[in-house]
Amino acid sequence: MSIFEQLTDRDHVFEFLAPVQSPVDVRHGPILYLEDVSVSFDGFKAINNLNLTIDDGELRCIIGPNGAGKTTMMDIITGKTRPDTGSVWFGSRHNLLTMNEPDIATLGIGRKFQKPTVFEALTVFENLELAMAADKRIFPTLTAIMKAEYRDRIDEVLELIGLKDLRDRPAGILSHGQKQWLEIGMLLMQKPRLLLVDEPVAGMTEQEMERTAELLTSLAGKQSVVVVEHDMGFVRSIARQVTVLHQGSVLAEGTMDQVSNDPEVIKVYLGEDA
Amino acid sequence: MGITGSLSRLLLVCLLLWPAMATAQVDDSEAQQLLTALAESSFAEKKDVVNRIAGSGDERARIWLEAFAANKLARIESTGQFVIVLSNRGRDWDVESATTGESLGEVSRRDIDTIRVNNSLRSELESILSVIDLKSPNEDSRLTAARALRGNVDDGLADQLPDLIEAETASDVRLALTEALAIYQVEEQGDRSAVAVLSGSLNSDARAALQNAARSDDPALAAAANKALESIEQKLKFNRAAETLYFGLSLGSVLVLAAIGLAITFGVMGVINMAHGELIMLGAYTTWGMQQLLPGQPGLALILSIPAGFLVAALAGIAIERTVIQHLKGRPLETLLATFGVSLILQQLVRTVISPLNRTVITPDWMSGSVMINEALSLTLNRMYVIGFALVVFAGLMLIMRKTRLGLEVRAVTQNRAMARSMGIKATKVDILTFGLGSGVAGLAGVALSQITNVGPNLGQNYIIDSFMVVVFGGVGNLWGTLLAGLSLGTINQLLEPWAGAVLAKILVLVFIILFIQKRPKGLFPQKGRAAEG
Amino acid sequence: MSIKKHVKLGLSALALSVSLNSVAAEDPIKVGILHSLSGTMAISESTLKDTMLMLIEKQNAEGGILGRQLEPVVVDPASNWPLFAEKARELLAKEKVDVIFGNWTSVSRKSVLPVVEELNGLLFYPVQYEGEESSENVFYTGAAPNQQAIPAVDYLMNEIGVERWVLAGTDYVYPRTTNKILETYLKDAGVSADDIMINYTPFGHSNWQSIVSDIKKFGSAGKKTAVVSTINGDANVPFYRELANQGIDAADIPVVAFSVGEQELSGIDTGPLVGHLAAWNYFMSVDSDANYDFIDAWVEHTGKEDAVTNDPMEAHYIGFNMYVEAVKKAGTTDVEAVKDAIIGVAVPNLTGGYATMMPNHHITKPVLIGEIQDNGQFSVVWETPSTVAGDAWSDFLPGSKDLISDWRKPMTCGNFNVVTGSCGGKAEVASN
Amino acid sequence: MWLTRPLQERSTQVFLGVLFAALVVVSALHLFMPEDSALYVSSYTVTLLGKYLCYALLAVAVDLVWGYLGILSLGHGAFFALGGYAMGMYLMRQIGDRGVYGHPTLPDFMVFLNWQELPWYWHGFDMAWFAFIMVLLAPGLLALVFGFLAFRSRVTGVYLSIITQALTFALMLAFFRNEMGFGGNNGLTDFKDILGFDLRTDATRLGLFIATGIALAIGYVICRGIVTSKLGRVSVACRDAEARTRFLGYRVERVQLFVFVVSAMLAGVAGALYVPQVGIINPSEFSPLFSIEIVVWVALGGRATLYGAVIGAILVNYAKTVFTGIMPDAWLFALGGLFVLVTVFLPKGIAGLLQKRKKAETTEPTPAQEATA
Repeated sequence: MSIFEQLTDRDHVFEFLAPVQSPVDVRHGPILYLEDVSVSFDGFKAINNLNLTIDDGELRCIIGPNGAGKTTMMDIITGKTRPDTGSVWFGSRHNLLTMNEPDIATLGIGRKFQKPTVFEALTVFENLELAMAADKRIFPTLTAIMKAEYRDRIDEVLELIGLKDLRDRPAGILSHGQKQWLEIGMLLMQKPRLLLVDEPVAGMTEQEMERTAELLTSLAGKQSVVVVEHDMGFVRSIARQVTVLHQGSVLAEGTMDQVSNDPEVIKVYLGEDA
Repeated sequence: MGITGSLSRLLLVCLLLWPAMATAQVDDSEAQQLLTALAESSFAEKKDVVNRIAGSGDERARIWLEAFAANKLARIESTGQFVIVLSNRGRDWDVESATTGESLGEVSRRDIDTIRVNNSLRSELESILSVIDLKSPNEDSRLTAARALRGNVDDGLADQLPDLIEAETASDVRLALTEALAIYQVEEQGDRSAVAVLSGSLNSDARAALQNAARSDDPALAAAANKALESIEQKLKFNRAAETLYFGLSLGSVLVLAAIGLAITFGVMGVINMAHGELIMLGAYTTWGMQQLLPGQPGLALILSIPAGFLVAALAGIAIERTVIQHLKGRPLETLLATFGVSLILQQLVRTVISPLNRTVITPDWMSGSVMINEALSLTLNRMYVIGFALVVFAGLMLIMRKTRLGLEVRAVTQNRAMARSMGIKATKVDILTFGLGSGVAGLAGVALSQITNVGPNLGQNYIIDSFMVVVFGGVGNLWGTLLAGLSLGTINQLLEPWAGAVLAKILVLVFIILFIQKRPKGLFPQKGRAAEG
Repeated sequence: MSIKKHVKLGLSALALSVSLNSVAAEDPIKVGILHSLSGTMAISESTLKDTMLMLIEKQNAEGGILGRQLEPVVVDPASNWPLFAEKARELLAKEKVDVIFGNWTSVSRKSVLPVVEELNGLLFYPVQYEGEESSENVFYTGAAPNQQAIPAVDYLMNEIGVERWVLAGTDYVYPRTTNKILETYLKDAGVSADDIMINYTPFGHSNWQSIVSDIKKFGSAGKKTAVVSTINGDANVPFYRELANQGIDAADIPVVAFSVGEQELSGIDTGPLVGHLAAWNYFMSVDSDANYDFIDAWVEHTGKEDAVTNDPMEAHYIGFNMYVEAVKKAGTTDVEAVKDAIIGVAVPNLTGGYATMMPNHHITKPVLIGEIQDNGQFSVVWETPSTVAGDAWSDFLPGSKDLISDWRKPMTCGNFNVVTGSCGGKAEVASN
Repeated sequence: MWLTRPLQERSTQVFLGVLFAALVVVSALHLFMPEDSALYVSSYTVTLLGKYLCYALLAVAVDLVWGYLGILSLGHGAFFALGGYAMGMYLMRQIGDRGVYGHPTLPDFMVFLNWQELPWYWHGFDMAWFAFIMVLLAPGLLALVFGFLAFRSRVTGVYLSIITQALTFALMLAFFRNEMGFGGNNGLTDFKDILGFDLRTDATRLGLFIATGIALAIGYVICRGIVTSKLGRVSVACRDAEARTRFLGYRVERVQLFVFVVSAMLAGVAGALYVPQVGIINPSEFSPLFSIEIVVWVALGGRATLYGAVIGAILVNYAKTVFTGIMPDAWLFALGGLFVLVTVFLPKGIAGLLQKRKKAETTEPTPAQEATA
């Protein structure tokens, strides 16, 4: 609105008068807010008028058949892909569409890729060190020194993800599951407000899965977590709210039971599985 | 004006009496004496001697004069005998007697004194012969003769021209003669009416005449000349634009030829082949080799070397692929280094095996010279052939990629190697064929380039960077992109050259590309979809 | 040239370098040969190396100099300019050679110059060059601009009646300087500025279309036009091709080239070039017994029936013989002695005359104009009545017209300024 | 502190130890050995070694960007040459009126191409400090602008390599032009003295040799400091998984830019030290061939190990010196063969061989990651 309107609008709060706030403004509930988002690659609509709201501290599972647009959605949130239309807000004051990946990451959105990507040439410890929340500009990074507190924090996480004894081995030698864990660990080091976790348990053993489940549930509350997963069992074990994506838009939303009884969903999935 | 009055008068004699004199023959002593005079007089005096020979009406005169013009008329030091040199290579020359025409076998160079000729004499001889040709029954030779006359007419001849024009049947010959006469009239007599004749002409001599006239102190004449020049300038403008465009296209087509092979190996296979330039070089050397194999038939050799060049380069390419590149799958930067090493080796190989010197590749007659659209715009033939060749090659590649099994498999393999494999496509086989194809096309480029530039060890180096620029600019993996990029870069370069100069033009184009890549990292026509990622 | 040969040479060179730093009086006279045998310049320079080897062989067969045999020391600066300086240092400091014959390009000479002066060596430079240099330690046996460019222009102006000039060259110092000189010379001769067209192209320029068509336009203005070409090496083939294809023949617009010799022609289809000109101080076609003998020796040495000779080879021939004479005259290979002795030495050249070493370390040469023939040879159409003495400092450049060079005592100055009356290069003189 | 960290490392200590030992020994042999003894090191050899050290520093600079950042620059010769020209211009100005024309300010080549006054960009180069700053600034700025454009638009991998090549090629053409006022093809030469020391004395040569050695040491420590810092690990991260690094909140393009510029400046310094020792700088240093040759030194020595680069540079150039002496024709065969063999059979270079004995160092890129680089 124009300056004049601002002056006449008695409810208007000028920037300099506004109270100091945490970077992410969640006073009005949702921490992530997608509205009418659409994107298409050479004509193919990957995301189609997607509307999605994640509340602060929520743990949300997103399921859907292949090509439902799950990964594309994450790309949009993390700034890798720009949607053709729609808006994406982080809290009520950060328009993610105006930011690039690093900004979004530093703002507090962590992402775990579908295919685990860790820095294979670096040791497990170094992987976590790089992920650690810190001043990530050039010179601070150049002059950064490993303080004891950092080391403790990293070791904590190492403990948590059970890679303590591989601490100083190059990440390249880790098994698939271990890489998954390491990547989750890197997410934790980032201390994000919102975690986007893409297929965390692919290639994990039963008990690894359980631990992952515990971990993710324990995170919820402090941080908001969005899990994309195929494994229904896993989803059932952690999910409170479930969103079903189909052909780039929300097909159904609700608790696991509601969703799994939804005729639409059944049709889609039977269409897939049967 | 070249021809002296005395000469032309003599000429008129022989012109008018030519048929009658054709059979005449001076006796050998006189011939000997004429030739001696030719041999011993200074360049200045030689002119008169030439005239005397021409005037003598001896049927051998023409042979002598032509030999003389071609630097083939000589005298044997020891015997003083006059000879015509048949082959003048090496240390012993093959000669025949100038007077009797009998062969005298090989004579050592030390013993031969060629009778010296120089440019002005040569052009003089040309006009003499052309005047003689005006009477020839063959229309083409009449035309060339008439055209040659423009700017070379003198008083004596001028008097005769009207009759000649009258007698002339062929319209274009007549036109040429009329212009020749008009030029004379404008230049020598400042005849204003003649200006009108020239006003339409794009001939450079005509223009020259007008320009001189424009400088003349007769204001009326100057004005008329200026007016004529203006109308000519109008025509010229258009022609020059067309010319520049043509230059641009021909340079572009060279770039396309050089780059198109790369567009396949780099664009489709993702292999950085720094030895691409040397594959081009191989193609060029094949052409040279062919011409060595078929001496005297450069044209045939050239045509044969199209398949030959393709094969040689393709085989070399496949060899490279098998020995080096296949070991470096998925490591483009290493491939770049390795193939660069290969290029060094190939260059040095050519230097040591063949020669560090450039090789002579002869341009066949049907490719040399130019087609005259009009007097001001003529398109060089060799370039025209190259443009055509480039387009043919491009079309051929398009067909292969679009319509053949190979093309299909290639695209499949590039899209998703593993998947293609599982569908029973032999990825290795495809690699070999693709790389062979790309390299072969490079060979074709070499064949074409041999007609334009040096065939030497450095041939490849001069084109490798440009080729990469074209491919990257056009968008990797897109043949259309390469075509468009090549042609446009060529044209841009030629447009810049006149005001920026050759060096700056090249630099500007390079900088332009560098900046363009910043704006659009994937080039003019980027590959779309997931295949392009990473 | 075969690898074998080089292995042999190399090994001998190696053997030498092993016997380091120990030169007694009766050891052979070491002749350093500093020509690129690899890289871009190998084309031109490797033949000069072979020429030197041939000359040395011959001299040794005749018993060497002062009873001492000559021993070639061949190194390869690989067409890399800094490497020239390094190799020159190797020759002088490590191999302790008595004299160096070498270099082709100006830049390589410039890079060697400080080394030769510092270590007080002798260098014979065999290629036509831009002048503007006179070093106490360098002998210029190639042509200076006044021994090639200016006579050629005179010929065109007086014999052919050229009134309009295109000065086309590759963009480096030799053409730049030569064209500067010619420009001034032509203007002094009353040629107006708009009758002179100057054009520069990069090394190895291959797309001559627009330039040639410009020349064509420039030439169609009603005045006799000629092209003075200082185009270098590889760029010539496409240039002449384009000329031929655009139908410019020698009769309309003759091209006189300063860098195109027999060797360059051997890479060109000369058919369409007949009648175009070149200016040199020697042509293979020159009709003199000395020349025929030289050619025979060369053919025999290379074993190639079609081997060609050219101007820089003659320069080496002259330079080498001058050195031989000078050493004989001085009775020693001591550099200082030879430097003094060589001035005034006269030896026969291959064109049937004599070449004399001038006090400015340039030599006297006849200037020949040749027309290209279809057999890749030149036929001489004109030559200077007498030999011309090389001019180190051009009279047509403002910077150098006041400079002269005289290395005889007492002057011993390479750039004496006749106006300030001082030796310009010396530090204590601030000339301005 | 990041610069001192390397000094505690064993590998760096060894490297510096060897380097300084070499410097001392060579100088000692040069100064105190009698000319005729077999151990005497001639000034010729000293300069030669000095040249090798310049190349070594250049190689280290290239290894920094290629080995640790995965950016294969085929244009580092350009930065080297720019540094060289900056130094060359200073040395030209030092000649003063001792040029052949005795002109007080104009270099000879300007006089005889009758330039009237000094082009603006030649001003200031008569002052050492200015010239030496330009040695860093000229390459630095070029790298900054070029890198900014390239990295911002995420031009990496092969594309980057190709346009870096185009960059140096364009610069070569530009410097060949005489209008540029850098002496065209002849370049800058016939230098007299540097900082008042006569370039033609052995003492000065020895000095330059030692200076180069020290520069190499410093350069090595700087690079080592960077790669052992967290930033070093980040660059490796950029090399191996660019996207991931972004999602961790690092501005990849800035990391790349920073390291690239540092590397360019080091190359510049190498060039600056090279020029007074070889006595000439001309556009051929810009030739793409040279730039690619540098890369192969690094490849031979072993990437992402800095000291490998040094080994590679010295080995190849020594080989070159020997070869061009013994069998000139064979040199290009040898060089070409080297390219092929190293890349195909020795991807980790000589350092890789050495490490086979020790335990594998962790910052080595594996072929798989190379594909993504």
